[in-house]
Amino acid sequence: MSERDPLLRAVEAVLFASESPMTPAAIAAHLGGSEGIAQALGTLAHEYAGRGIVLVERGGRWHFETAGDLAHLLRRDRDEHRKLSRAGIETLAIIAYHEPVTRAEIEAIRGVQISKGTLDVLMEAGWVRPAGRRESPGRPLLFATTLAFLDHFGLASRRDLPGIDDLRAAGLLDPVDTAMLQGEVESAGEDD
Amino acid sequence: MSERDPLLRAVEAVLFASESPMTPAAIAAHLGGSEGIAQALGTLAHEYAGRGIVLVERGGRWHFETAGDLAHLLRRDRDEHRKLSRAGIETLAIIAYHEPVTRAEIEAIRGVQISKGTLDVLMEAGWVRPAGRRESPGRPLLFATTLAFLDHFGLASRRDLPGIDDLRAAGLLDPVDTAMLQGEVESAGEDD
Amino acid sequence: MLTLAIDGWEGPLDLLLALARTQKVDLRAISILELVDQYLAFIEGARALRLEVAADHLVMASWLAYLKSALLLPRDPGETPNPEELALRLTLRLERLAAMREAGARLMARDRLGRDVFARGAPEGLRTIRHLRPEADLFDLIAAYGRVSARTRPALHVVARRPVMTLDTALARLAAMLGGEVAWTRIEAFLPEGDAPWRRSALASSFVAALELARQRRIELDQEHAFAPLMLRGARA
Repeated sequence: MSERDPLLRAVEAVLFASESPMTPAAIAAHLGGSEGIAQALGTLAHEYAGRGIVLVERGGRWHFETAGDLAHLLRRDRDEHRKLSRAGIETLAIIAYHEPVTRAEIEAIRGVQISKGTLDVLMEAGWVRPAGRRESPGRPLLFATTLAFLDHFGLASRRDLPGIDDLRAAGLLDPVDTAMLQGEVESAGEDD
Repeated sequence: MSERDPLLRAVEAVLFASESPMTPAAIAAHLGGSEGIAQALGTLAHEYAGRGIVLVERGGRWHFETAGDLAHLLRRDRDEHRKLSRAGIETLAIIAYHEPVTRAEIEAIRGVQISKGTLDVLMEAGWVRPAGRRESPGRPLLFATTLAFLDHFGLASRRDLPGIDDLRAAGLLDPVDTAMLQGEVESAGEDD
Repeated sequence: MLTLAIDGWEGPLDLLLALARTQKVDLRAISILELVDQYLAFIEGARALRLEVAADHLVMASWLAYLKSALLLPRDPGETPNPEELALRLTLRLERLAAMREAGARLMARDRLGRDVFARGAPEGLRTIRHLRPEADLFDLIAAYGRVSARTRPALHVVARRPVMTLDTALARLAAMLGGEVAWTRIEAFLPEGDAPWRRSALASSFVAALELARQRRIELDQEHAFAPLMLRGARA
């Protein structure tokens, strides 16, 4: 390769060496200047498309990763994360599609109480975080997803969540009616 | 990017994800076949030459690394300006007026112990240097100021430092600052 | 009839959704009346087999029985919420649960970082090296030395000079001034002009001098009571 743009080389090198995804601002701080970085990221993403390594943006932060279609060559089964329970998967989906949500709202949607462990597992995985409190009676805690959630599931942003636009259009992501459920959930047993 | 050779993509991805350099045989084991791997490595090494990332071979094992001429980007230096602590400036003043002095002498003059960090900060700033050892029991280390110290404080030589009589005339020896003295008693023993 | 154990369900909504699926895939097209019957029959079946039926399933059963009767009986037009609306809300809840269940499955099936796609295995890492740049100027330096010196040098105590009238001076003054004086006069009248400290010293010295002169019988002293003015006059020859 002849004469390559020094900025492209520099952004490439920094992202490659970094142990975690980087915002353009973090890259700029490292290179001592922000000029042209956004453009360089776009150029690099385009250059790497189709290679074995691709440059992706997740929640405003960029990193290199292996191409998804090569998963069969790389998949590591031996140290797969603790398999998430059905309750865990549903709870994660409900938080991601409705965030921020309270625990009562999650329970209203699932029609059953969630065990303390379910949210703990999601928070321990780094996918869910407490996100303040709702200003309503009791000031219940709110939950939302994290940047690590976007990273892990390969989402550029929450707008990338599969089918989120259709679900919203169908009214299925409207505010949850918790009142109707009170009686049902009250005495419900544990779920996972 | 158009149709890229699947083998190039696979080798690229495997090397990228690997935690340590890989021999062609190890790559072949991962890909389920060794045909063309040596050639693919050569092609990739050629492709990446001149980029911010290069593919290199060391002792028969291959890995990606940041281009050597960009290594300086991986570390970023940042100056942090901070007012020198009271312990720091007092220690520096004592060294300047009495050099060469031992740490025990500095403490005797200050009337308060100094932490190791205090001398470290002064040496890191380039204002103080070790200046041999005193030929007395224990051969304690001596400290003195540097040329950089004279530069920074705008002194032609240490003789330019105002003498005790000058300080007294300037009111700098008046023990009138009772608030300050109280502070001294409270924090006695600790200094920065 | 489904033959799964009652405790295999994650709550009544989960069971209802499974029953609805046996009717139709499109949840909006299911028959609520039929669903109610399916659910009630399932619960009955479980009780007939003497299985433990969780309380929330029973609560749901009674709510569904109420809904069914409301849907079938002639309606009171003023009743709110009307049974059709309740049925619709139930359908929406089933739809939402189904949607979230499917969304969860789609999330899990994505290429996941650390399972399907991988970040670089051995990144060099980026380091930020901080250099401390302490700030201080010459004044800080010499002021600090002054402070240290002031704190630790042996203190030199100097007693300030104060204006004092010695006893000898007072004796001489008082003797001269009272030489021919025969009227009683307050001691203050014999003090010199001057500032307050000087006059205070003169008063003290003159008082002692007056006592000495009285002892020598050269003057007389008189005071009517404690703290009354001290009166002086020359002794009668």
